[in-house]
Amino acid sequence: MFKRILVANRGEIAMRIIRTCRELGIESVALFSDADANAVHIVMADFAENLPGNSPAETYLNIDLIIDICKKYKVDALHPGYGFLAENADFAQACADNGIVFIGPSPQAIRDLGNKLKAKEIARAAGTPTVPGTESALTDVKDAEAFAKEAGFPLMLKAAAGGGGRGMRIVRNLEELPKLFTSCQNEARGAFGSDEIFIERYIEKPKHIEFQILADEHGNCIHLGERDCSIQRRHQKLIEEAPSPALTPELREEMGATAVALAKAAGYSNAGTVEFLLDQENRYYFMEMNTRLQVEHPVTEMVTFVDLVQAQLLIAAGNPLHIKQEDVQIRGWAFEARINAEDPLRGFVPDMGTLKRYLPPAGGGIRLDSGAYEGYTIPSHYDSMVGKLIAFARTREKAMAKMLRALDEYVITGVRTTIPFHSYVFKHPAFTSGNFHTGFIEEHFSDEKISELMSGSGEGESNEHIGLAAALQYYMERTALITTNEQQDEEASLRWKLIHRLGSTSYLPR
Amino acid sequence: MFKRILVANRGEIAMRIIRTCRELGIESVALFSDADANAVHIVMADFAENLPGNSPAETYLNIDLIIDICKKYKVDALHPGYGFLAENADFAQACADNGIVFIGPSPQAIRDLGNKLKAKEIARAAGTPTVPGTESALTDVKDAEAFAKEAGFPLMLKAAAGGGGRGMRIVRNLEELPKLFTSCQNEARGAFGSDEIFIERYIEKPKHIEFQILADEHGNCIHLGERDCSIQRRHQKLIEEAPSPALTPELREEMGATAVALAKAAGYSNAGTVEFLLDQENRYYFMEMNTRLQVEHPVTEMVTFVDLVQAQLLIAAGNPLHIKQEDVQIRGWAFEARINAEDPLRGFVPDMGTLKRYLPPAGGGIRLDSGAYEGYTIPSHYDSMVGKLIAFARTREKAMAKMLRALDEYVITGVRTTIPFHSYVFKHPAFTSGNFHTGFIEEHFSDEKISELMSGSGEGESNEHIGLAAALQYYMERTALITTNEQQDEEASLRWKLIHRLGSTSYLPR
Amino acid sequence: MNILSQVNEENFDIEIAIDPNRENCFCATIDGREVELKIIEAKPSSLTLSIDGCVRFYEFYKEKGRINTVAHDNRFFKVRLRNRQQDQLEQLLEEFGAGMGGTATDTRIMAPMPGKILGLNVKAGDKVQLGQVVLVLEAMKMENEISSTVEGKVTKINVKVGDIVNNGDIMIETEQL
Amino acid sequence: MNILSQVNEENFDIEIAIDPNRENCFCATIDGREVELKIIEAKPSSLTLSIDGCVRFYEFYKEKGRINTVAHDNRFFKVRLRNRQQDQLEQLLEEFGAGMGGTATDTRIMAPMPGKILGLNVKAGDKVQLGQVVLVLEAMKMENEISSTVEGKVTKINVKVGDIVNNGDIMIETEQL
Repeated sequence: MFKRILVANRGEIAMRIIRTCRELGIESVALFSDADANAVHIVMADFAENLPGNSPAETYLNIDLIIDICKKYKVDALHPGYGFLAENADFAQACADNGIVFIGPSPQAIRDLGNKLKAKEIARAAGTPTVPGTESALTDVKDAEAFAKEAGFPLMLKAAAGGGGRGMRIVRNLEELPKLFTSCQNEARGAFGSDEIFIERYIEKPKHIEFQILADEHGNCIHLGERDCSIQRRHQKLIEEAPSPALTPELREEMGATAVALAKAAGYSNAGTVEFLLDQENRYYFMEMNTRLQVEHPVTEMVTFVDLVQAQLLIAAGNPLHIKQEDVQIRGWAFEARINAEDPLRGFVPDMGTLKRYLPPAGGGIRLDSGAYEGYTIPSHYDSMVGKLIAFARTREKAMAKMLRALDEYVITGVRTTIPFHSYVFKHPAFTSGNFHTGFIEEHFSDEKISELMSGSGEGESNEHIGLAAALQYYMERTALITTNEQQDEEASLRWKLIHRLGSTSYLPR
Repeated sequence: MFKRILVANRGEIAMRIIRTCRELGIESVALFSDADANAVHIVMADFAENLPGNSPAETYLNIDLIIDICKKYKVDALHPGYGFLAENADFAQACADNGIVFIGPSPQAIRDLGNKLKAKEIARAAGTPTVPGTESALTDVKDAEAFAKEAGFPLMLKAAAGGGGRGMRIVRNLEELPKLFTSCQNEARGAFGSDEIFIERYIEKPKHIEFQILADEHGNCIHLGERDCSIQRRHQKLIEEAPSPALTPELREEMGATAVALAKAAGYSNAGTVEFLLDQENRYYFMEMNTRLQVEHPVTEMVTFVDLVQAQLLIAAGNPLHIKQEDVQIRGWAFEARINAEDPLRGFVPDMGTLKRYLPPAGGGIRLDSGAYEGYTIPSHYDSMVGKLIAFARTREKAMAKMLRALDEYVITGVRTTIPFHSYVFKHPAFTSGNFHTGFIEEHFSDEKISELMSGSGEGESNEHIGLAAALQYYMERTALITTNEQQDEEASLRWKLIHRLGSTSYLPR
Repeated sequence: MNILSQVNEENFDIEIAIDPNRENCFCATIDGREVELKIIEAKPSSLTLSIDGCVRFYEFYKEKGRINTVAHDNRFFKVRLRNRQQDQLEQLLEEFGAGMGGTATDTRIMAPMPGKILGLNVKAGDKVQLGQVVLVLEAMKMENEISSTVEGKVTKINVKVGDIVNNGDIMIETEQL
Repeated sequence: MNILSQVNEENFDIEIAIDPNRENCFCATIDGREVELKIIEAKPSSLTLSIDGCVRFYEFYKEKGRINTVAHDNRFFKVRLRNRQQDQLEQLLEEFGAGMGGTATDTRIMAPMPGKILGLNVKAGDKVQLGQVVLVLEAMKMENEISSTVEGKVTKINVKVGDIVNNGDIMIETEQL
């Protein structure tokens, strides 16, 4: 097994990885940008090295610097987490070239599966159903039109190198095709550096179902069941669950076997995720394969008892899989709610700031993967996630009740978060029924509706208490019952920082 | 099911109970003494009522006041938690007399099992092995001597109404018997208001093994396996685990069946714990039955997936048991470490104070039942427990690694805690082997040893870093690099409190 | 004090005063209905209150010296507050422009409860600091030291020793320096 | 500065100075061995430090103005610190009685780094406040405002404009009022 690994990531996922390292007795080296000097993952790791600057390019995407740090600390291996360099084949290659084990699949597998057309080709070869569409990149709108005439509408234009919901256009008729073709091509060129686009049938109201797979370097591959990630806003997953309420045991077995076959066909090793669309008639289509640990991996961990990071480390160190397909059992139900700091009143822009009051939920069946703490300032340079709240129970109903209880318990002030939104969703009949698709949010939540939730509108009883509380504070400030001094609050949260210019050689409150 | 219940307790156990209530949609009413106005359980409950004063007698033991509050809020039932009134038969009776369901066994069962002699009688009648001893209370030392001559030494004198390790004397020979007899009788009279004492064989180096049972009001009774609570200091449990490393499946089945038979013989309903001593030859003896939820119940919840508070509520509402014996499966291994605020440098007295920095551990398999938060002041009127740290994994070894990781991660400053002590125990070969008995602490840890652990003595490498950190702070204070102002720290933790005398009608920092 | 409290466009008519008989408690009605109101904990800009036995945490945010948002239960409620009994001048100013509101509000020291003035520590022209004891009020059979809620120069004193004041009466007026 | 740092009876000989070339970094040796030392975050009475790449949190407790305990990793380490180069007077006082130690330590302003005095803002007899700029020191090609580390009356000034000082030199002496 490895003696020391470097974790090329930040925040909660760095903490997640470091925790497993500590449990296995592996030393960890963390990285941190200047803005992340207050982050917990750097104190948790055995060592932590500063990446000067704040922009991702200067820091967590800085391949040369990260390789240098690997050498400085003589690490055996590197875990990329998710995002940043996790699906960068060149980085995986650079690790290999420098004798550092990249904890993930081979550069070739990353490259192949990173291209949507190539991935579809592999899937078709493995016998995995794919969405009907053109099999190679289109350069001329005429080819798209030819396909459209044969397949009918609606259709979807996609950038081959796209991901995360970007580089996609829904086409509803022949007239709008030329314009959308050009704009998709332009976006592909601008955003992904490749104007390869293709067209395929647009699956309406699908569920997003993904299978977690584990493959070792000795040809063994298993799946750990599925996750249902249909609750998304603008292609960003907000709530995930395992298992999916839509799958029968038979369908689970079939889709799981398909995912395993695909991974084997791709020469895949380590942890990966095969994403499918499931249509209203329970037909499934391969969408793409993510060649890394997913944000939502904890729901799988909760229901299978498998520590996925531990499995990744064991596989990367050359061990054969420590569990067999028949050992995998789904032992209950788990949900994950992504708690983001966002302000719905200003178009859901990230609401970065300092967490004034912070009381995380706890108790049986609750797991919170988060780097937040009272007084923590969420840096504005990265994503707006405050934490991943995970609830586990024996049944879907109990897990939902547990999630609602934990959401109620979670107190965050100082920034606005999506907690009220989640509380609403977990009570919504369309959600609790399990009968929802990726259009759930658009169907049930206008931006106005969400901002209403966040401001507590329409909650008669609590309005009364709010009114009274505000009146009491006002009364006390106006009479001599309380001495308010706007400075006091500042003082209470005094944070000291060594100022950078030595010109003023004292500590100053910022 | 109940609509609303009152939780007649405080802190983490009140939170524990309220959490399950929320998950079941039951309203909860919390109580709080003046010193507990900063406690989280009161914000978590739907309602909270102040018990004026701070002493237990004025507050959480104040039967009349608590019954009045039950009536005011029209609660259906009352959960007593552990400690305080949880094993007070008169209180259970008072609840019944006022039409409030007491969530626990009948007053008669509490009374019978609360008396050690009566409990032994029930156990013998049920065929449960008991420690050989006198069957009725002794008034004359001659009767003790007669027993001693027959049974041999060592022996144990016990107060029939005693508990928690009080009212006991180990007798090693005939000469010291008269003196110890009198002192035990005196303590029994003083501490428990009854001078009933008896004598039995003293079991040397036993394990403390207890079985969790659940019994409904329809004659059904099951057990949920055992907990090993052998790690104690001065009869206070410090670490518990489930299952016990000492039990074979056969012994578990036998002891579990014995515990169930005893509960049935006692006419028991609701959750209870049958405590056994297990000697070096794996012979077990009934010790006592606790007629309430135990502090250490979470380890059983972790390995069986059964929510014990939920089971208590269902049973108290008259439902038949929702699980059968064959549904109970032990799915892994769990440990609980009780984190106490204690100062080993001053004889382990509680080290109450304000938690200056507080970062709780988290991540998969970790559960922390605690009412602590950054800025929380531990009141000096109650116990010194900061929290119960629980670690769960599939094997004992992995659960220990998880616990060690979580202990490392847990940061508490402002008060001294037993965290370093736990870190040491979880690495100690005698502990990791599973081969330990209730004398583990006395055998391996002198008070000096523990205080050494807490002050970090003997840890060469970290001493160097400490020395450097202190030197840097000193250097910065002595030169003009930092301006220290002893007031600033005070200001940073400014807490405002409405002063009680209206004579000064402004808020003052305390 | 009679306060109009507006929460997300909904209006509540609130009457509030110190409860002389119970520690940390207030006599309050909301739209005429009596409410049990007690302070559990007060910190700068936040309160933990028991309202009809329901203990919850409220955090207050201000803009231009006025409370305009209450954070509660992870939601942010827009609020607007007016003192209906006494603040006619203020309301006039408010209607003429929000910009002046902030300035106008923080210059007067009002009585927190009914009582009799026992002593006056300042006179017109004096500078007062936030928290400085400005007068002594006998109320609820006790002598209460009243601290300044404002910082500035005293422009007018509306009371003299021996006067009886009511809850919310303006006792001292100041101007900002 | 050369500091003798005693942790749980173990002695460490530490040499420490600002690193002029790297932000928030220090040149430090411990028993002659070089150590990478950087401040990640500083708060009143606590530091988050990177020592040889190991980032950890340290909290300092004082008695009579002297650091006597470091809280780290849930342990409480007893420490004792002495400035070996400069503090001979202090050590003498210390040996005569701990009671005087606290008073004696906090009355002198020492140079944080080698440099040249560019300006003096106080003279003997002046009162100085904590944090007040008392002199300007040219070091590392910059003008550095030196703030007072003490509160009291200036009794003696050991430097004049143009003087070269070394790390740890006593520049100004004061007495408590």
